[in-house]
Amino acid sequence: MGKCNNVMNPDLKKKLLFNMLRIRLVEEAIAERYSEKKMRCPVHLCIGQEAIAIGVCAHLSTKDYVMSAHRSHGHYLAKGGDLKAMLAEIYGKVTGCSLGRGGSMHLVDLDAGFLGATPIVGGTIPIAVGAAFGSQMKGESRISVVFMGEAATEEGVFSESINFASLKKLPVIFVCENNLYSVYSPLSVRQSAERNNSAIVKGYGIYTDKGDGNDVIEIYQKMENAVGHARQGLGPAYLEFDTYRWREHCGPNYDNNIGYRSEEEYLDWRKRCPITCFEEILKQEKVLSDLEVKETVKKITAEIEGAFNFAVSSPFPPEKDLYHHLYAY
Amino acid sequence: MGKCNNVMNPDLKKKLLFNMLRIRLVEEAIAERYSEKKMRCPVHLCIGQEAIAIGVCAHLSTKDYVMSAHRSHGHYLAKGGDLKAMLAEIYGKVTGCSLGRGGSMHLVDLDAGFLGATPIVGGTIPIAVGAAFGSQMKGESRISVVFMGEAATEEGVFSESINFASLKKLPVIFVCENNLYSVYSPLSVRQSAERNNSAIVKGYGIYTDKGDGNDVIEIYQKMENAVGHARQGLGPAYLEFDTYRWREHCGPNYDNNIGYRSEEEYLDWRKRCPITCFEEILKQEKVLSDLEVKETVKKITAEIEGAFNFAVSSPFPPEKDLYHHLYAY
Amino acid sequence: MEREISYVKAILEATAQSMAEDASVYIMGLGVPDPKGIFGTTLGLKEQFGNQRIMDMPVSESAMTGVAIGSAMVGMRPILTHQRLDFILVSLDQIINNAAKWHYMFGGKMSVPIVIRLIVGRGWGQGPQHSQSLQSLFAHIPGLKVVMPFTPYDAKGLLVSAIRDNNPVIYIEHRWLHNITGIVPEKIYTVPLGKARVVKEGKDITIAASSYMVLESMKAADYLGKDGIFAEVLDLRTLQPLDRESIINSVEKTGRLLVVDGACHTAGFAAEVMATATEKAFGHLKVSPQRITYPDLPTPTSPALANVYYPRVINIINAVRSMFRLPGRTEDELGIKHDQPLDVPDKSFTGPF
Amino acid sequence: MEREISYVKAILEATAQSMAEDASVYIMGLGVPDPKGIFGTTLGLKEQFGNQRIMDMPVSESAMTGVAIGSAMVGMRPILTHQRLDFILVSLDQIINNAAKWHYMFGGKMSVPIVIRLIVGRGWGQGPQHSQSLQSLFAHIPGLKVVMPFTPYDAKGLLVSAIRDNNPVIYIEHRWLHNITGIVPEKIYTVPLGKARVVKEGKDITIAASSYMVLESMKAADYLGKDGIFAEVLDLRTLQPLDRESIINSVEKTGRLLVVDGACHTAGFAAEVMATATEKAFGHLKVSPQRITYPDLPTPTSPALANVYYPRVINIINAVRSMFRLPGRTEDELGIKHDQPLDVPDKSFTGPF
Ligand SMILES: Cc1ncc(C[n+]2csc(CCOP(=O)(O)OP(=O)(O)O)c2C)c(N)n1
Ligand SMILES: Cc1ncc(C[n+]2csc(CCOP(=O)(O)OP(=O)(O)O)c2C)c(N)n1
Ligand SMILES: [Mg+2]
Ligand SMILES: [Mg+2]
Repeated sequence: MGKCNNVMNPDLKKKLLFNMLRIRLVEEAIAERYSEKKMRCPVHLCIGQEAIAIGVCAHLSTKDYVMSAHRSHGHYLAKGGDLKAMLAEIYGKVTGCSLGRGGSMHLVDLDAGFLGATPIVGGTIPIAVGAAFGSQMKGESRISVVFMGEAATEEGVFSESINFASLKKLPVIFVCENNLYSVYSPLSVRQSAERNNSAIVKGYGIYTDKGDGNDVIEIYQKMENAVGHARQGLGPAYLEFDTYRWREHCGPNYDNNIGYRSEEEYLDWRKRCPITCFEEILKQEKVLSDLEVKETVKKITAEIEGAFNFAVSSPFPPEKDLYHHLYAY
Repeated sequence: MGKCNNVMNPDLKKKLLFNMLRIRLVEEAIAERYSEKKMRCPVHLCIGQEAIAIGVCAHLSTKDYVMSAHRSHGHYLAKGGDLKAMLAEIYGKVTGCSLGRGGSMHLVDLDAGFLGATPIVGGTIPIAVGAAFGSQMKGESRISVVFMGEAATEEGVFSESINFASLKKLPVIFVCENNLYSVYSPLSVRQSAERNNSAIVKGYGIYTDKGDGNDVIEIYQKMENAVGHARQGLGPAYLEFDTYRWREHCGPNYDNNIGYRSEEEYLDWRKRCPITCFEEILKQEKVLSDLEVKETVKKITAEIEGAFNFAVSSPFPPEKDLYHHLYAY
Repeated sequence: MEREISYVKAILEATAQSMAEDASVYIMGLGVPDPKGIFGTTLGLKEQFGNQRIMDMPVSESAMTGVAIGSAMVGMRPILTHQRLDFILVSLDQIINNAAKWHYMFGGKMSVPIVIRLIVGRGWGQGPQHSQSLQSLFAHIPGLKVVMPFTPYDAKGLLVSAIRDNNPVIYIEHRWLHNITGIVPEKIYTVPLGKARVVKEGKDITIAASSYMVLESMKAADYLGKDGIFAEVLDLRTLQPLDRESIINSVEKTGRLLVVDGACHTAGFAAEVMATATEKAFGHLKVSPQRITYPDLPTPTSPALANVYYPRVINIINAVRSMFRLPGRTEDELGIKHDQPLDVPDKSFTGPF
Repeated sequence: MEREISYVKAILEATAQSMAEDASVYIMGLGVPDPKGIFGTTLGLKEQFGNQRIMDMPVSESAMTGVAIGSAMVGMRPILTHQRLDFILVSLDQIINNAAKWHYMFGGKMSVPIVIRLIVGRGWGQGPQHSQSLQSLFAHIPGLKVVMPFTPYDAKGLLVSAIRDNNPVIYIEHRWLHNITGIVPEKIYTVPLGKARVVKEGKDITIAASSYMVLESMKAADYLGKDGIFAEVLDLRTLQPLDRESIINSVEKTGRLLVVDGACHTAGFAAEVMATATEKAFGHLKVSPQRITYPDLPTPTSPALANVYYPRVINIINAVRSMFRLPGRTEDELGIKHDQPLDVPDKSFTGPF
């Protein structure tokens, strides 16, 4: 775990922990209720990967932009996206953040600066670059961040986006969550062993860094440097963090039994849980008490309960809604 | 110019020179006759860039595959493509290598192992990789080479192709001719100053090299290494050579007056003509006599004359040809 | 002889038998060798044919399409799969500019025998980017062949034909057909590309449809029959080359045409079928040809909206009835029941994908 | 008031005036600020508006489309240009999956006001990858608007409307219209998207066309008039949203419809126009609607083949004549002369691009 964490403000540390915990509890609540068949859309849970969303978004204000892809719940929440609107969206309700048209794979919260997430791999990368570009043209001082899985770096549009971001020295930060798999496909069938994303991206003249995606402090610190770089006008950054998705690619279950990865590998990563490990440290540092954790869990659980109630009790969009918003006026 | 050229067989050197000269004379003949308006299709001449085609193809047999893009005359000829069929194609004749359907931008000569050239930037790169892949699956020992302009490295499909070639250790060699411009757009509006293609490609785990694209010996030697690497089954290579297009992007004229580049820059590069410089060296080395050059020019000129006569006197495709070959049977 | 298997198994069998008979056939796509095996359509192939011929790939659809093309040019016969049709959009340049044109633009010197399998998503909130039906786009590109099998029998026979064909073939499956079953011979056989099939004979109206919409049309035809309207249901099977003759023959017989196309309205393939019929069989038309399509909207995710978005049996019935100047009926009146939610095809489908 | 300028100048003026009135408008594309300035349509803009707003870009059409979308989402109004329509194919994912759907799939929270200018190539051996006309593809995608101006007046007015519109607009120019001239007011003005226009009134038949094909249709109408057939020529102008009312009105008046679409046959936009007319005006149709399109083939390069590939005035005339059961005529009989080769629009066009 990050070495410099001793010098960090304890309140900040707790905030990071609790924010991770909140994402975890939301995702687990979704997993638990998914079998009720009321959330009728694909969901890609981020359990195990919470640290990256939190460590990165800790440096952003609502003014800054974030975009994401299919596995976006954590990013949306970390950026301050409205939980109720997210759950309502997953339930297909008119109170959802996209009025029910998008489901889990299409989250948005403009008030929070979360510009949107969509599930075509790589699809939002150039759009985030465009948001940074538009923002730069308008003379604003926002940062844009785009989260992506490591498979997205295999799409050509990733390289194209990196090149343009570098050319225009855009304040955009590419955050890659390398969880070793694309659906059930390991890295070995997609990239040669010699491939090195940092070297590639550096070749475009871009600031890069990488680290342990389960260590929120390390992520926080690396993002701090990247954000500093971007806010100074020095251009984009690419951050890659290793991590692991605990549950199945899409859906609420575990799937270590089906053969594409081993139970051992999973357990190994589970031991490195970004939340419990960090909790341990904070307790050892005497920054955190059991009671605080308990109370926070209670508070978050209540919030989640309320948000589910909101989602479940919200109405579905009326039929005529179907025809609205094809065009903007 | 390449330092090791003293150890090279003089006949080989002369062959390289004369083959470059042949391309030059063909291109000049096209330029000269273009204003007759009988060659009714866009032509992208490679005058100034002949050394790369020749230095690279010198290592290939007809069994090996070559593909190219819009500026392909030199590659086609260097690979042994039929001159008559190329000119007839440019004239839109049924005796053309593509029966007149393709014109200058769609050359092919299967007997020579020239698998095709098409003008969508980057379009043939993955196809050449696929030819190498198919060949590898069939257990053959061919090399595939794809020529591209430096702008093609900006297309996402380039990065995707590099990744897959590296993953499968394919015997494919990417040859990039960096002539500083894409149409009238300089590198500065397309790539950041820090961009370094060699570093990028190396990041994918691929053998790379770069050099002077106007020095046929240097190209020959670098290609020798790359081919050796690929033939040994060590995987793909990426070679980038700096060079310069003398005439306008598309068409027969000079265009240094229109403002996108300077006459000085052009003259500077012209001084480094791949053909005259090499001819000088060979003469200094006493490997080559004026008479030989004269006679070769005469021979080539006669060949070109004959090929033009063939093209001009060939019939156009008959109307009903239009409907042939939509589908293969 | 009368073996019944699922559409999924039919595809699997066609693939396995084609690979057994021709060593140049290989299949690649994201997840092809994974434990789910493209909804089961590639399960077990890896064990039978090895990793080389049953291969996963990087998430680089554009280059991988080019790779398929290049390998086809030198003698291989790749099958490329996409778990959703929507993912093909990143690779359309390779398909339209290269695969479709290669044979023609090089004067017939080379051919590109590739099959691209696309699965149209529907239901369980697949939403705007996971349930597009873009058959019309492909059908508009000269050089491509486009097939949309409806029965397991055709799924197998058309896939074998597609693999043996020397041209790029876009093979479109509908996710909601995967679990239907039908009689499928065990031996390898072909169904010719470019031939429609009358799946139900009738004299009063022609309902021309493809893929999943044939199923809906057949159900509608059953109900219509009870009211004395005998619809002929024509399964187009191949959109390009289109079997115009069968359309014309049927319309000449029935004098009426309803096209049911699972795709958006404007410039959809339904228009082509209507135009073909009016162009060639105008004198036989008793009433104006009509079409049932999706609205001109992206697919919404919420079941509440998706259920309105997708036309269903009752819409087909009422479109036909209005062509006979009969008043519309309700599902209740006709006794049409939905024993499961409208956003799933059958009980076996429980999401999430 | 009666100033005549070229189509190119009309586009340039629309761009300049839109940029002057709205600081969020910018234009990017390969070669936009170069000495040729996209066939002259962007010449001088750099000097007026600077490099930031008049920008070149990497040869990365896919990402740059995404960049345009992203910048539009945060308040800019980009115009993206492609010197050939064919180049857009590498970026269709961004257009279809993102630009077209963004507003709808996020419940109207954001909009994507971008204009994508596409130039359809023709002549001087542009060949299979440099002269495609794929308007039908775009028109089939809900959320896109598609315009194909024919006159310089419309070129300006529709471009201004497209730039001001809050949706992605595909603006398709035909290379052979660039040099035509017409009356164009100096002030900024709009022509509404979604409205067709009767460019020539007539009572006997409706010829519906778009872009360059309107010019050919008008010439044909002139010849037809000499033989007493008075054709109404309808310029569709916008394909999506399609002005169905104008089509129906005209067909109700004339009772006959010929659609002339500069694109391949199957699943082309002509079918949509025919389907619309038969659906809604069947009772008024005296004969079967017909269409003139390109054949279902890639564009060949050789002028000898391209000249057969592209339909011309005589084909339109004879298609109309056959709808009146009149025998075909030859170009000679009608005195149709070609004072320059068929593969160029006029003397100013000398290749190579
Ligand atoms: C263009 C495209 N191709 C394929 C898919 C199918 N798909 C959905 S998620 C996914 C995995 C992506 O892996 P990664 O980017 O590493 O993200 P992770 O799921 O591991 O978080 C794939 C291939 C898609 N959505 N879009
Ligand atoms: C996808 C695509 N975009 C744009 C073009 C237009 N175009 C034709 S040639 C060319 C320049 C390419 O430059 P480069 O690859 O460096 O080759 P060079 O012409 O310098 O030899 C461009 C942009 C195209 N043919 N294809
Ligand atoms: Mg991953
Ligand atoms: Mg170049």
